[in-house]
Amino acid sequence: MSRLIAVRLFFGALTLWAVSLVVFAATQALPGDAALQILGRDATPERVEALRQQLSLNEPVAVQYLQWLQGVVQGDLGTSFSNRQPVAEFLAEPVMNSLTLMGWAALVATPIALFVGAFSALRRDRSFDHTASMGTLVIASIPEFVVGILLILLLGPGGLDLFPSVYAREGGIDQWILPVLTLSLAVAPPIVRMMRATMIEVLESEYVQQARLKGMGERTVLWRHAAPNAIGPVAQVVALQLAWLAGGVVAIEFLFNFPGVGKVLMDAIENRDVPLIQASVLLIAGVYIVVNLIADVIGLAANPKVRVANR
Amino acid sequence: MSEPSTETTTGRDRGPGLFRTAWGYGRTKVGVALTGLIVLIAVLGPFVAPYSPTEFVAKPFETGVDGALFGGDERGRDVLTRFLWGGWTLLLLALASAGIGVLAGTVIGIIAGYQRGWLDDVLMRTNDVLLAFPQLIAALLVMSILGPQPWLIVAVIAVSHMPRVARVIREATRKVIEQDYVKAAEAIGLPRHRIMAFEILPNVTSPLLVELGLRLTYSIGVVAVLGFLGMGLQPPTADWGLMINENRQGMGVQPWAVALPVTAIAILTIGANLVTDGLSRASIGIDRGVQK
Amino acid sequence: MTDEHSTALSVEGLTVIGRPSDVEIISDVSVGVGRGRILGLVGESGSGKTTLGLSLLAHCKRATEITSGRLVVAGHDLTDLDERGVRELRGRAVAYIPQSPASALNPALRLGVQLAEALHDGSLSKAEANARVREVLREVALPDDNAFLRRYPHQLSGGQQQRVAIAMAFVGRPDVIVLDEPTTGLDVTTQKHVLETIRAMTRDYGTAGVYISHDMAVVADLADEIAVMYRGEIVERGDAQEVLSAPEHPYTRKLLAAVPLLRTSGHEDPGEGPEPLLRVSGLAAGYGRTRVLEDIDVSVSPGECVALLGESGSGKTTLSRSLAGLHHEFTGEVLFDGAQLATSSYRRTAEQRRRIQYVFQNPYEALNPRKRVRDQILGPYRHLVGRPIDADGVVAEALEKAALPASYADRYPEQLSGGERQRVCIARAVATRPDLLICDEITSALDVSVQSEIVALLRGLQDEGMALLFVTHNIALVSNIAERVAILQGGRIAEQGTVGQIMSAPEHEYTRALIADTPDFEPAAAGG
Amino acid sequence: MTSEHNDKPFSINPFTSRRSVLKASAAGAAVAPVLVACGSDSGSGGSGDGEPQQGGRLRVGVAGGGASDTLDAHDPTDNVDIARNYALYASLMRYDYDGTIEPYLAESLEPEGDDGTEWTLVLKEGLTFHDDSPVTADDVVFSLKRILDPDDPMRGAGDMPGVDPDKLEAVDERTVRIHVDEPLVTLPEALAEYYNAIVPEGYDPESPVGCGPFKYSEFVVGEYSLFERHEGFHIEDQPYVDELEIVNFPEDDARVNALTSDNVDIITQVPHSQVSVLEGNDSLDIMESETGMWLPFTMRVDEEPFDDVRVRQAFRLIVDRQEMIDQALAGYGQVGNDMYARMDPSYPEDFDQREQDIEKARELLADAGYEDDLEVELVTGDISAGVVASAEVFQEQAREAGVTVNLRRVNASDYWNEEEGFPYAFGQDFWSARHYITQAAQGSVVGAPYNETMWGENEEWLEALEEARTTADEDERNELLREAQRVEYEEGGYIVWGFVNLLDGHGTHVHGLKPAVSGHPLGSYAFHTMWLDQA
Repeated sequence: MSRLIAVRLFFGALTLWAVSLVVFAATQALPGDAALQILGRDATPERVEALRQQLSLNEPVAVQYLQWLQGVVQGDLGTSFSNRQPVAEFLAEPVMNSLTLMGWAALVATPIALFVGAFSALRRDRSFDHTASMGTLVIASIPEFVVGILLILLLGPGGLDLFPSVYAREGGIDQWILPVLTLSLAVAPPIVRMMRATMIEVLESEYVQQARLKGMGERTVLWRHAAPNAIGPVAQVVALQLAWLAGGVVAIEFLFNFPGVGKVLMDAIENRDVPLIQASVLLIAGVYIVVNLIADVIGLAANPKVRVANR
Repeated sequence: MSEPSTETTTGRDRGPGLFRTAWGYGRTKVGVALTGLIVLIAVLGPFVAPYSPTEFVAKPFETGVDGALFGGDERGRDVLTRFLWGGWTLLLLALASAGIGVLAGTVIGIIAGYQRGWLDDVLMRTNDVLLAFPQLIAALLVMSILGPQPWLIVAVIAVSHMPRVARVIREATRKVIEQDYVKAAEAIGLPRHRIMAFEILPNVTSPLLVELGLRLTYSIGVVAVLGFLGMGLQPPTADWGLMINENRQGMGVQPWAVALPVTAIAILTIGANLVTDGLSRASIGIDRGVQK
Repeated sequence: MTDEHSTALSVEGLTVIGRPSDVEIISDVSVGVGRGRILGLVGESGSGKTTLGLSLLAHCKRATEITSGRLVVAGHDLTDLDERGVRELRGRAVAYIPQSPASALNPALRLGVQLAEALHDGSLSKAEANARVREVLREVALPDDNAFLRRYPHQLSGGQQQRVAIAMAFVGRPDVIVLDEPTTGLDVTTQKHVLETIRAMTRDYGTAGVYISHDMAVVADLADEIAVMYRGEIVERGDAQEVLSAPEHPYTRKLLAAVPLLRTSGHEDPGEGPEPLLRVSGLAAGYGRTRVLEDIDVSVSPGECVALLGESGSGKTTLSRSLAGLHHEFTGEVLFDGAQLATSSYRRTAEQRRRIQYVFQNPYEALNPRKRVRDQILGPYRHLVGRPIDADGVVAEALEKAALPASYADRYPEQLSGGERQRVCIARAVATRPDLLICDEITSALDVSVQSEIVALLRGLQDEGMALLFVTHNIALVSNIAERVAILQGGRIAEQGTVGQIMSAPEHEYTRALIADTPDFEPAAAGG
Repeated sequence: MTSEHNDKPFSINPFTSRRSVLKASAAGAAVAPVLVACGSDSGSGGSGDGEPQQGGRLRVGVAGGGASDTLDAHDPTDNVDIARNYALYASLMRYDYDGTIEPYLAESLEPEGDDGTEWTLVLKEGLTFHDDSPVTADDVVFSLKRILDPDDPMRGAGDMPGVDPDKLEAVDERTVRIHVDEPLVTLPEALAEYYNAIVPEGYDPESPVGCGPFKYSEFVVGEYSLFERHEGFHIEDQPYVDELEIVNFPEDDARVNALTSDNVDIITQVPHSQVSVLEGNDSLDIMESETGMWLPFTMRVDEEPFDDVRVRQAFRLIVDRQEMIDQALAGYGQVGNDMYARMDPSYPEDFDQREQDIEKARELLADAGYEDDLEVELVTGDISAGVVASAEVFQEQAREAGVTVNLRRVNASDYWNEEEGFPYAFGQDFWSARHYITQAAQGSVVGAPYNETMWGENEEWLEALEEARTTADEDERNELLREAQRVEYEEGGYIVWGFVNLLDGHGTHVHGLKPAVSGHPLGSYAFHTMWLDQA
């Protein structure tokens, strides 16, 4: 078990490294001279050359990569081109904002989704189940930014005018509602469906039937026999959805003008701010990989059968 | 010698196929209707549009203009016209990227699933690395480097679908090759590529179709979101995703320019997903039927 | 206990229907069992026997419903009780032993918990309950220490899991116990022990048993009374000896006739055959570092049927697949018609591949569901023999050999029954006119009545000069079809010789145990 | 983000009197009432005017801002930097609302002799920095030296070619003598730039001390800054408000929201799409400022097909200027006549207004050998609001003339990158209002930093310009400039289709706002003149 986890961790680290390579290579391929970009129309040959030195742009690419990687490992993500601030420092707040946003979305979505899923399973093929199944199917279909816009059209200033549609620094707590709602709606459907499917699978399993045949009460059947077997797969899906959030948050932050990593990434792309692009992509991919890894480990830990079946 | 079987030898009808079974679900019909509606708009739209998509008929974000039912967009072009023009690009890009991605993923999935060994390992590890990238982030990264171009959008989305499809098809292939008819073909020495093409492929069509549906739905989403983020098709193309991006500023004044494409995308994806769901329900039923 | 023959279970006119189709799954069934006695409920797949078994606990699977009938267990009519009342009785008045303990034991709960909760008797203290659990564990010959109680199901062997399931059923001292094919998947020796345990427990506890099985031989061994189910109805019911010796219903007769009987005498000595077609010597095989087969010497002469007998895990499938070129990790001499066979089918000549054909165990998996029967047969033919001049003729001939009408050529596998599928598999194999047919447990996935037809078909093929390598775990079958037999145990050949020798005078201890443990019955009127 | 480096406000020739400017603008046929209003002294802000009231905190939402925010007096780049700069610092000269240059910290700035190589500057009396220390000639010398430091030249250095930092001389407490190696008639323009502000000796941007209307209190990069009233500001009673808060708003929606929800009192640059939102609100007003800011198309006169003058002329005739304004600027702009430097006294108001003439354009193109088959690439980018839009409108208009325009969109930060191909055969740009000579120096003459049309090689034009440069007499110089402009009007590489109007939004409780032509919002961020209704 612990060996298996170690193997996963190793592969996770390997993947992260591969991602770092891809990100670096990709940003190297960006057209234009970084120094020229930073200086923009203020560029004079002397200033450009000085900056090139400063950014070690004259070094071979491999050296640049190693320097960059070394920095990344030590938490030094370089200096932003556009604001000449250390990237790590600059990213701290957006990262916290994004994590808070994701955290709220997870906190709102998960319990409701678990409840709806479990209740659907218990009410299988009844009207609640049908409604929930159709509802999740429909919501899951729509791209999340479309969900966001629909919410804005409906609840935002143009519609019922209940909540603000853009984030502003001095805005109140109500400006969190639409982004959190959008992300929650994006995250919840797969959890609902997985919860329902797993609960049904477990409730239909022979061991639950056997528990019933032993004369166990419904409550015991549900909590002692069914629930522990449903936790594993559901926890995995929850973790996978959280991982998805890492990437999915970009469009939502862009839509709501929310000052998180996704917004930083979009701005950085707009400004061709290479260190910032590198750092935010690496960060998002990193969160994605790590949470996926956690999902993996949960899957391993929760299910003794998986433990045996996985080589 | 041996007398005819006493089992029910009356020639049972062959069970209905995947499509017929899927069609049996109400949701499939609704899905086909919704998808059909949007496809119709997207395909026929350009022919019935009242204006040219780049013609100016109103002031920017002007509503209540004679001859422009839904008013003007951020430049004063006819919103209805641009809406009617803006669908086929989205559909085409989504279809192409889903098609190519599923095709490539299927080939990889079948090869990896069937060949096993180092090839499987290499393919699947590469897959893992590709999967480690959130789809949208990968697309954004590439678009920002090479600049948004239609073929690139297709390529990036296709590539991001590939590992996901490959994973599913590999699992399906694994299940198929445990079946003895594949071994039967091996025993008589049927070449591997023919086994993959004629024994395995026909038997993974159900997950394949479901995957195609899923990937198509997802492609629509990604193409649209790229347009929305300004990393998809470029102005002055009339494109639903781009329309949302362009006209989002005027949402309070002129909601149509956003509401129309947003609704169309929503209906399209809901429809496609309903069909996919019907297919997947049908395929689960059919697979169960085959096994007893 | 109470009067030995008082009725513990009495069912009258029980009908269960499926929703929403309203089809009757079992109709108007009436049975009764006395204390300390066992009723054998026999039927083939789809006969409704499992539905009946579950309904005895007033349990219905999803989308099924008891619509009429009385169901009296130890004096309580379950159909009159509410859910809570039924629950009270379950485990204590009536208990259930499932077919597959591996899936019926909760993987997430320790054995101790699962056993103790089955008691659910509020009047017992924790210590008393614990003592009772230990007691019943001892009775089914399992350890009763704490370490064992703390185990999870997946840490037990199949036999142990089944014993736990039995212990769980008996822990509440039920009046009636329902056993649903509890020995499926166990080897004969383990099966024998489990059956003995069940027999002893019902007797000791004075429990009425309902034993559900498709295996007439097992039921004959165990049951006091037999009820035969066919398409949801009980077609015949009576004292075990009477039913076995004088079956009244034609279905019962057919069922009995189909059961292969263990013949321990009356075999002809085939004598020295001609030069062997296939000669295997010193074969060893494995997966990676695991050795599965060692030192295998077998030979098959033309027109001869050689049986390879072994239980699951003995390596018999690995051996047959090695011979077919499907398992590559083997060493040793494998001569076919004098020429060494390559390990992989791909490195064998087309002619070799044509002459050795393989029939798989599970006909539900051996046919490509997307191809018509015609293409299933023509595929190998085209590949190994060449493009046929008269394709229809080839198909018709192959189907005829498998005793199927030519009209089947246009069907898809899903339009065929299990037996028909297996015939198509055989047709596919014989279409290329092979010299050696390797049959890997080809009857085990089929109902007994179909089994016997397939065996008859194979005999016919053998008569036409085809050699057979018949791989099976069923010793009774072997005694009926093979001329020579090799007994595999743990990857080695324990014993081999002519069927006559082995069946009448087994030398190896394992063979002797095998013959002794196989349930058998004397069918006075069987075969008629 | 748009780059702001060439966003220098409208500048004016030192030898021009204020009157001639007024005359010029009044004569302008295209000048709308707002501009006239700005010429008068009536404030445009708020509902009523009346006596300015003291006190309160003015909260201003400014478009732009971000992680690169700075308080350095000499290195502001972004809009919000500029706003803060106007609050914190003051320059020697200042552009008035109508674009004339007035002394600000200076009492006078006079050239010695005719050629403008020697200048004498006298400071006003009693000026103080935020720390109450007096503003002296030494501080001026320090400031100019900091700007001109050859090792680390600041932005303003480019405006003062030939000013030798070593020859700056503090004659007495209030007098500085400036020596220029070659004639520099544009020195007052340069010294009026906000980024050439006066700072105390030993200035450190970490503790930003200046002599502007407000003094530093708080500053959070990328978010906001807070200032307090500078009691010693040199204009009496000003500033009126006690505190000034400047908040970053890079996003249009957020900025408008902040205003409508009363989180701020004023916002700059109301997006056209939101005008109706503010108009529908009784407690909000919009101030529209006509400016001299222009968003030209640039055609390189040395590259095909634009090396043929007929093609350039045809392209100028393709443009429907009013449609351009209506569609690209939502009507918030004024029609242009292919001439820039609109506020320059030499601006040729009398040139015929060029109108769309597709037939003529087709003829010219046919003459040049392009009959219905001309295909050009127009390089565009989101460098300023309306730029991409105008490219799209042009694309549409060109279609009528049988010209296929393919748009290539370049990232804003890369737009002036040579690796992207700048200067483009056919591109775009945006410029603030400048006077003709200064503008030509920036964008037209050979060796100009943004020589995007390569027009400067034209000898006839160059000759007139060169002569004007060294001509001290105003009328004579203007005559020469009109000669140059005539050539450029006929043959030049710019298509100047219009000038941009700026829209600022404010609550009706804010007064003292006046539009300015500079192109900077809020009357060039004239915070010191603004006041709030005190309850």
